Amino acid sequence: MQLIPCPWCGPREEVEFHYGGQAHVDYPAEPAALSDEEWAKFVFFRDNPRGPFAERWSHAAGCRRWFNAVRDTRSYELLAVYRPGQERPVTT
Amino acid sequence: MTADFRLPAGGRIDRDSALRFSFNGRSLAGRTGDTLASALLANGVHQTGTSIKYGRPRGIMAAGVEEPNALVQIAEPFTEPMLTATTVELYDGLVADGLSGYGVLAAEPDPSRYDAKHAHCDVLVVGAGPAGLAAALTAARSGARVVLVDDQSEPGGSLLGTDDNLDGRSSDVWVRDVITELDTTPGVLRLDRTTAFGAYQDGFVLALQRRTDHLGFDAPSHVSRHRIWRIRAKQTVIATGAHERPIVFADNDRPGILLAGAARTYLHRYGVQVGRRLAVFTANDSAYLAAIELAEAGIDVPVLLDARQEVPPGLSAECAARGIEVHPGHVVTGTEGHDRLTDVHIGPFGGGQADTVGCDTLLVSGGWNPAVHLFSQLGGTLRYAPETGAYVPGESLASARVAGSAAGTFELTTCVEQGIDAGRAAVTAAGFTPAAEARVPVADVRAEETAAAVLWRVPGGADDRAFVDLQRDVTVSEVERATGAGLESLEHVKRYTTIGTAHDQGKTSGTVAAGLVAEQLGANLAERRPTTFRPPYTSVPFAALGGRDRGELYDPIRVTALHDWHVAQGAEFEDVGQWKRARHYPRQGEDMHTAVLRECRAAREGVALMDASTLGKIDLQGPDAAELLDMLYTNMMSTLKVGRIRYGVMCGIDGMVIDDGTVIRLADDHFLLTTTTGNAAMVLDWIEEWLQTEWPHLRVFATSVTEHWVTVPLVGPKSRDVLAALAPELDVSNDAFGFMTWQDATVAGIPARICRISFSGELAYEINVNAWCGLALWEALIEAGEPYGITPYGTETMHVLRAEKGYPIVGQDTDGTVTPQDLGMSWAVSKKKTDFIGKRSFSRAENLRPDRKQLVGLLPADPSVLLPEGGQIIEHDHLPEPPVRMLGHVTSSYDSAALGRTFALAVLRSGRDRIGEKLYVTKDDEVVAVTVTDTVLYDKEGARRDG
Amino acid sequence: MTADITTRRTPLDGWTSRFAELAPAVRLTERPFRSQLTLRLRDAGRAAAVSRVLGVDLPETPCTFNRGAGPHGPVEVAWLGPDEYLVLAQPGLQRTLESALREAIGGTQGGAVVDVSAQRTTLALSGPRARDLLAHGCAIDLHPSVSPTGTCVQTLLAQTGIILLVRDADPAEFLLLVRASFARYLAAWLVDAGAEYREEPV
Amino acid sequence: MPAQTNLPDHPSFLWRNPDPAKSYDVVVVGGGGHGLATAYYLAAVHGITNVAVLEKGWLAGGNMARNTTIIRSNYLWDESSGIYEHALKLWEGLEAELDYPILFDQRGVLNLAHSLQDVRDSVRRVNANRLNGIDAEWLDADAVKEVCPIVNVSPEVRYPVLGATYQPRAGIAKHDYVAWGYASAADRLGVDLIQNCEVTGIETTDGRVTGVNTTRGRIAAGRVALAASGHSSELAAMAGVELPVQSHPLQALVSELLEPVHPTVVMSNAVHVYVSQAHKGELVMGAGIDNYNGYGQRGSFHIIERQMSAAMELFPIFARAHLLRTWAGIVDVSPDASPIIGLTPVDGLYLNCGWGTGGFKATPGVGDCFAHTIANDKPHPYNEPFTLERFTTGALVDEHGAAAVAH
Repeated sequence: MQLIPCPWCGPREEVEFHYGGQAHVDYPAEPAALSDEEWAKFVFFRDNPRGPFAERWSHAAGCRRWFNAVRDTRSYELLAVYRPGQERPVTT
Repeated sequence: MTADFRLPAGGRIDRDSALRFSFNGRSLAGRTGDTLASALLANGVHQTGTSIKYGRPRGIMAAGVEEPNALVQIAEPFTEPMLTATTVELYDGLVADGLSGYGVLAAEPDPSRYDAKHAHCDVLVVGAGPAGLAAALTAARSGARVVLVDDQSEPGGSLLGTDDNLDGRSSDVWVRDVITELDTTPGVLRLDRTTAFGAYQDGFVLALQRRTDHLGFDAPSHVSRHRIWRIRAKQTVIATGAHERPIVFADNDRPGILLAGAARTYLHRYGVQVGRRLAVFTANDSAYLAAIELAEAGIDVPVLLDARQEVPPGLSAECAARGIEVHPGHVVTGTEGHDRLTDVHIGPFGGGQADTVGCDTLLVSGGWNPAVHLFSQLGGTLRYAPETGAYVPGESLASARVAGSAAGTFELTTCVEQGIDAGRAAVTAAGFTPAAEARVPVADVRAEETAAAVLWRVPGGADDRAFVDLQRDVTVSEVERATGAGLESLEHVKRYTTIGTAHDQGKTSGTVAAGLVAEQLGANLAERRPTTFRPPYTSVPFAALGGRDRGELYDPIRVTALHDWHVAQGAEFEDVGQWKRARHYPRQGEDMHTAVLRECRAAREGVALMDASTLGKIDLQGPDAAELLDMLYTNMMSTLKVGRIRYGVMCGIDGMVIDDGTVIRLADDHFLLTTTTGNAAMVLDWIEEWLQTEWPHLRVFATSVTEHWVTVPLVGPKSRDVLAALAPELDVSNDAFGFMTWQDATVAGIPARICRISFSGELAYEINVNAWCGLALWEALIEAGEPYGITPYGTETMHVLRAEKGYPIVGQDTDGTVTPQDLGMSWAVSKKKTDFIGKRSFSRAENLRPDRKQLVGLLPADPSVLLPEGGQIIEHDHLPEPPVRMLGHVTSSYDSAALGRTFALAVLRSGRDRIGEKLYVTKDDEVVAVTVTDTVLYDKEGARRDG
Repeated sequence: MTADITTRRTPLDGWTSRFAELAPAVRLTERPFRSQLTLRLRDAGRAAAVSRVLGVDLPETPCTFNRGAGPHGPVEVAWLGPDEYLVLAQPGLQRTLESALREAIGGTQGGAVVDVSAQRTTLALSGPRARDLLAHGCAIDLHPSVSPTGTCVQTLLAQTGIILLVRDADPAEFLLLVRASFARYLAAWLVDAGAEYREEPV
Repeated sequence: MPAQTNLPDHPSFLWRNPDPAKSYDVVVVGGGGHGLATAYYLAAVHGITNVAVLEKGWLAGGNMARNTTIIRSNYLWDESSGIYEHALKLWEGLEAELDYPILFDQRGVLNLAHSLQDVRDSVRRVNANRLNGIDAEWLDADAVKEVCPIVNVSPEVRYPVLGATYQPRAGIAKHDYVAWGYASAADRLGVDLIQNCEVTGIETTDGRVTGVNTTRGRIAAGRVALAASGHSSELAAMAGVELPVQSHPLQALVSELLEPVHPTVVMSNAVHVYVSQAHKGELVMGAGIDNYNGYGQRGSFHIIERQMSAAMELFPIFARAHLLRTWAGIVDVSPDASPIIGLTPVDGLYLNCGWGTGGFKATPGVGDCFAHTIANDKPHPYNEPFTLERFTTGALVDEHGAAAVAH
C-alpha cells in the first residue's frame, strides 16, 4: 500500500486516490477544427513511458482535489506532486 | 518406535505439562512449549510422510519455517492444509497427519474470526533475535515509537536454540532484561507469533499474527484467530536471521538427516535429542557446535566430516576431547536406511578410501543463507558472497537496514552491535536523537576459526537420488537434464524442474540450485542475476487476508431512509451497485409477474409511489453553472428557465452515452442535477475532473446531496388528488404547476421540493424532502392515498412503465457503444452549441454509418411470448448453421398490463429504417417472430402526463 | 394532514442497544439531526464575514477543524479542501445558517452554501479502546502526537468514506461523519470490530 | 487422488542458444508466447525460416510466465469471438501439432452473474456465441452448483450467484509447456531464439524498416514484428509509431498444492476474482488490473486482500488454503480492451499489442494470424478488424463496455 502525497492533505494510502492518466493533455480549444486523426489522438492516445511520467491523481476519498504527480512507472516512486496549472517540475 | 528422546533436563518446555496429540493415527504425548516437530522427535518420530513424486520416506529436517519435508495436515480442532510441523505449536487434542504434497480443504466453512489492524511507528524491527532486540531497545530508548515483530512464540530468535552466554550469563537473562525494558517503555508494541510476510515501499509491512492457534480447542471464538497487521514504519530494521543450507549428496533425504542448527535448537529449546548416534557433515565451523553440544548432552557423536582440508583447530580439539573423530577433507557419499537412517557412507572429498559409519542421525551444514526476503521485496539488491556461498544484502536502502545474520554476520557480539547500530541509524533517520551509546554485551562464543567452504553437492554419487528440492523431489540429475536441454537461465531451470516452487518456496534449495546450475554451465554465480523474492515470505491463510470483509461486510450495503419500510412490507430487493432497491412488493401468494402487473396497473389507473432516493443528486452553484452544464450535457441547458426542469444526456469524449437525468434550475446560478443510481459518484467525479483540471476558470461548485433527500415519485392519474390532500396550499392544477416545472411546498407538514417529471408517462409528482422526514412523508402518502388504492412499486414496475414509453435506461439499453442519436434522441443533442463533451466524436466515420444499431421496440408475434433480455435478433425464421448474422439484441423485455401483451426494447442495425419489418429473436434453441416498432408503445400522444 | 415531526428518523435509528454492547471499552452514540452545511469559498476575503456569522474562524490548516461558539451557538468548522468547509451546528439551524452564510460570502459570486444536514450522520466515539477500534479499518495514524485535538481527516474507514474529527486526543473522543446510506454498514462494522473488546476488563 | 502427481517431463532438448546472425528475413521482437508462436507459424506455415526471436530476458519470462492460463473464446463481439475461437480450435490440436504435452484441459469456464444486468449481459453473450458457432450455455444457480459444487450459490451472500455462462470447451493449459512447445518447434525449424537481447532501436530508411539495434549488436531485418505486450509502447516509439495502449500491473497468486476440489474455472467480474485449480493442484487466482500505469511487475497488495474476500464469498471452503506466492505481469491495455494487430505506418513493421488480459488464450490464434499478416503484408481476416485506424474511425471492438468479461 503505497503512500501518495496529496498536496493538501499530505501522504495518504493509495486507495484514497483515483488515477487520472497522463497530465498536461489539454482539451482542444476547438474540437471541431480537428481532423479525425487529431481528435483520435486526443481521445485515445496517451504517453506510456517506462520511467518518470507526469500524471493526474485525485484525492477521491479525501479532499477530492485533482493534482499532478511525476511518478516513476518502474519503481512507482513519486518524484514530485504539484497543483493543476503548475508546470511539471524538473525531477532527477 | 516409542522411545523417549526427551532429555532429562533443559529446554524451554513446561515439564509439568502433559499434552496429548495424535499424529498419523498414533496417540502421543508432548509438552507445552513444544512444536509438533519437537514433540514428534521427543517421541522418536522422524518420518512424517512420503515424498510427492517418488514416495520416499521423509522426515523432519529443520526447526523453523524453512522446513522442506515435514508438511502436515491439521484434522482437529479444524481442518487446515499444509503447515510445517516445525511451526505448529503443540496443544492438547491436536490431531494431525503427515502430507505427501497435497493438502485437504475443509468441507465446512471456517468458523474462526480473522481481522486486520493498522499500526504506525517510527521504527519497525522484524525479528526478536539478538540483533533485533538490540535494535528495538536502542530505538525505544531514543523515544521512538517502535513495533517489534517476531514469528516465534517467545522472543530470543537464534538464542533460543543455543546455550550462548552474554556477559557471562545465560543469554536468557539478557533477553528477559531487554523484553522487560521494552514492555515497560511507552510507545513500544511487541508482537509475538507474528510473521512479517511482505515489505513494500513507503515503510509498509504486512505481518500475520497467529493469535489463538496455540490455544487449540480453548481458542476463544470472539478473538480473531489471525490478524493481519498493516504496519507503517518510517524506518525498518530487518533482523530476520538466516536459514541453514544443506549439502546435496546421494540419498540425502532419509528421515534422520537434519540440518545441524536444527539439532541444536531441538536440544536447547525443546530438550530433545534428535538421535542416539549422530554423524555430522559440514563445510563450515557452525556444525562443530552442534557436535560438541550434543556430545556434551551425552549423545554419541562418533564422527564429524568436514569437507575442508583445513579444519578449525580449536573446535577440532574440543571435538577430540569429547570423542568425536574429525575427518578433514571428508564428505558423505551416500546413506542407508529406509524409514530411518542406519548408515552413512563416507570418504575423502574427490574419492579414495571409503568407509561406513553406523548412525541413526546425520547432521548437515552447507552454510547459512541470510533471510533476505523482506529486503529483496523492498527492492534491495542482493550480492553473492562467494566466501559464504550466500546472497547477502547489497547496499542498504534509505528506509530499511539489515542487521545480524540476515546481513550475513554470524558472530553474536557483532550481531548485537549491528542491531544497536541499525537502531541508532533508524531513529536518526526518523528524526530522533539516538539514546546514549548502549553497551554491547560480550558474547562468550567461539569465533570462526576457519573460513567456510562452499560446497553445493558431493559429486560422483548417484545423482538421481541426490535431492536438491526435497519437497518437489528434484534431484541433481534433473538439474543436469535441464541445463542439457539448452536452459541457461535459473528461472528456466526452476520451471523445468519445479525447484523452489513448493511450500517452502526454495528456502533450503534455492541457493543450492543456483549454485548447481552455475557449476554445470561453468558460470560465475556472482555474475548471474539473483532471484527476486516476492511476498509472502511464508504462507498466509486466505481467510486471514480476507479478514472481516465477508458476508454482510463483504461490500457496503447502501440503503435509503425508507429501507425498513420496504423490508416490513415484504419487498424483494435487487442489488443496484451497492444499493439495495425494492424490486417489487409481492402480496400473499403473488409471484413477481403478478405483483408487477398489479403495481403497473395501479400506476396507470390509480396512484402508486416508489422510493427513488437512490438517484444521484448534485447541487451546482455559481455564476458559470449554466456554461458548465452546456458542456456536460448534449442538450442546451443555459436556456432553461428558473422554475423549470429539463431532461439531459451526458456523453463521454468518445460520444457514447454515459448517463442521463434531469436538470432543475433553482436560480440563475443554482441548479440541481439528478443522475442514475449507479452513476452518481461517477458523474460528480466527472464534473469535478472537468472543473478542476480543464475549466478552473468556471465559477461553479458541485456538491453531492444524494442522501440529503428522500425522493418519492407519486405516479398515476390520482396522484394529483393525493398530493392536493397533503399540500392544501399548493395549486396542483396543470396550469399552475405544469409539466417539467418544480415548486417548493409543504407536503404533510414537511418542507418539500416537488418536480413535475415523469418516467412513466403518467401524471406524476416527484416529491423530495429532507431524508430525516422521508418515512413521515412516505407514510403520509400511503395514508392519504389509501382511498385511491395507493400502491408502492419497485424497480421492476418502474422499468416496465418507462419501457412502455420507450425511455431507455443507461446501462441496460445502452452499453457504452450507444450514442444519443442511436437512442433516437437527436432532439436532445444541441445543434446550436459550438461544443460539448462528445460532440466532436459524432462526426467520425463510424458514427455516420447508416447501419448503426438504434433503439427500437419489438412486438412478439405471439403476444404472450416474453422475449429473453439478451436475445439476439436475426433475419432467419429458424436457426441456421453458424455463423449467423446478428442485427442487434433485446435490451429490455416485459409483459405489459397496459398493452395487454409482451413487448421489448432492442438495439437493432438500421433499426429506425426497419420499423414494420418482421425479424426473429433467439430464445433457447428456437427463434421467436417479432415486428419492429417505434419505441413508444403506450400513449404515443403523451396525453396522460398532465392527468 | 401533517406528519408528526417526531417521526423524523436518523439513519441509525434503533442502533442504540447494539452500540451499548461495546461499552465500557468503547462508547458509541449517534448524534442525530445536527445542522451541517457545505461552505465553498471562492473569495478568501469573505472569510472574516463567515467567522462573524459563526463565531469561529475558518480553519486555515488542512486537515483541521476549529470549534467554538457564536451567534448560533456551538459550532465546529472543518477543513475539507482548499476552498471547502463543513459547518456543524446544533439541530434546526440549517436554514438560518444557510442564508446567513450565503450572505456572508456574497452569494454565488463568492462561493456556495449547501444544506447537507441529512447527507451524513454523526457518530461520537470514545472510550479506552476507541482508537484501537478505528485502527482495525482506518489507515490514519491517530496517535495524539500525529493527530492531536483539532484534527479533521477525510479518509476511509473499512470500505466507506468518513470525515473524522478528533475532538479530544486524550482521552480519545472522535466524531465520525458518514454518508447516510453507508451508516448502517459502518455501524455494523464498528460493532463487529468491537467483538473482542467487549469482555475485556477496563 | 492427487490432481496429477507427475507432470509430463519436458523433452531432454529444447533449443539451441545461437548468437545473433547479421541479418534475418523477419525479426520478431519479444520471446513470449505470441512471439514464439508467430515465429513458429512463420516457419511452419509460410516457410519463412530465416527468423530470429529477440528476447530481452529469458524466453517466455514475461506475461507468459505470469498468467492464470485461462483459455476461452466466448467473447461478445463477432470480431473478438472470431479470433479467440480460431485460437481455441488451434488449442484443440496444438499438443499434436507441436508434439509437446501442453496439458490443455477443456474443463469449462463459468462466468458468474451477480446482478440482473449481469444476467442480461450474460444471456446476450451466450446467444451471440451460439450464433457464432461457439459452445455456450446459460446456467441458473442450481446448474452452476452442479458444474462446480464448491461455489456458494446461497441467496444469502452479499452478491448472490444468479447464474453463469458456461463454455464447456474452455479450459486451461500449462503456460511454460505451451511456450516451450512453440519455442522448441520453432528452433527445430531453424528459427534463432536469442535471449538476453534487448532491442534498443528500430532502424528505418525511407519509411521502411531495415533492422534493429540490440544489446547484442545491430541486426538487419527485412521485416520486424513487435510482440512485446507491456513494452510495446516503448518499442513502437523507436520507429515513431504512437500507440493507444497503457501498461498496467496485473497480479495473480497461487496456493499450496491441494487435493482436487475445483473441477472447472470460475470467473466473476462483479466480485473481481477468477479461480482455477491447476494441474499440479494449486489454486490459481487473479483479479482486476491495478489502476495505474506500471512497469514494476508488482502491484498493490490490497488488490490481493480484496480478491481473497471475494474468493471466500464464492468459495467458503478456501478459508484455510494458504497464499504461497504472488506476482504481477505488465499488461498493455487498449481503449476498447481489444488488441491491435496488423500493419503500421512504417513498411515492414508489424504490430501485435493491446491484449490486456486476453493474451495467453489467444496465443495460437495470434501466432497464426500475425504470421499470416507478416508473410503477406496483409492482415488475416481474423485480425482485420483490429487495426490501429479503428481509433480514428471509431470502429472500436468494445469488449469492456459491452461484454465486461475481462481475462
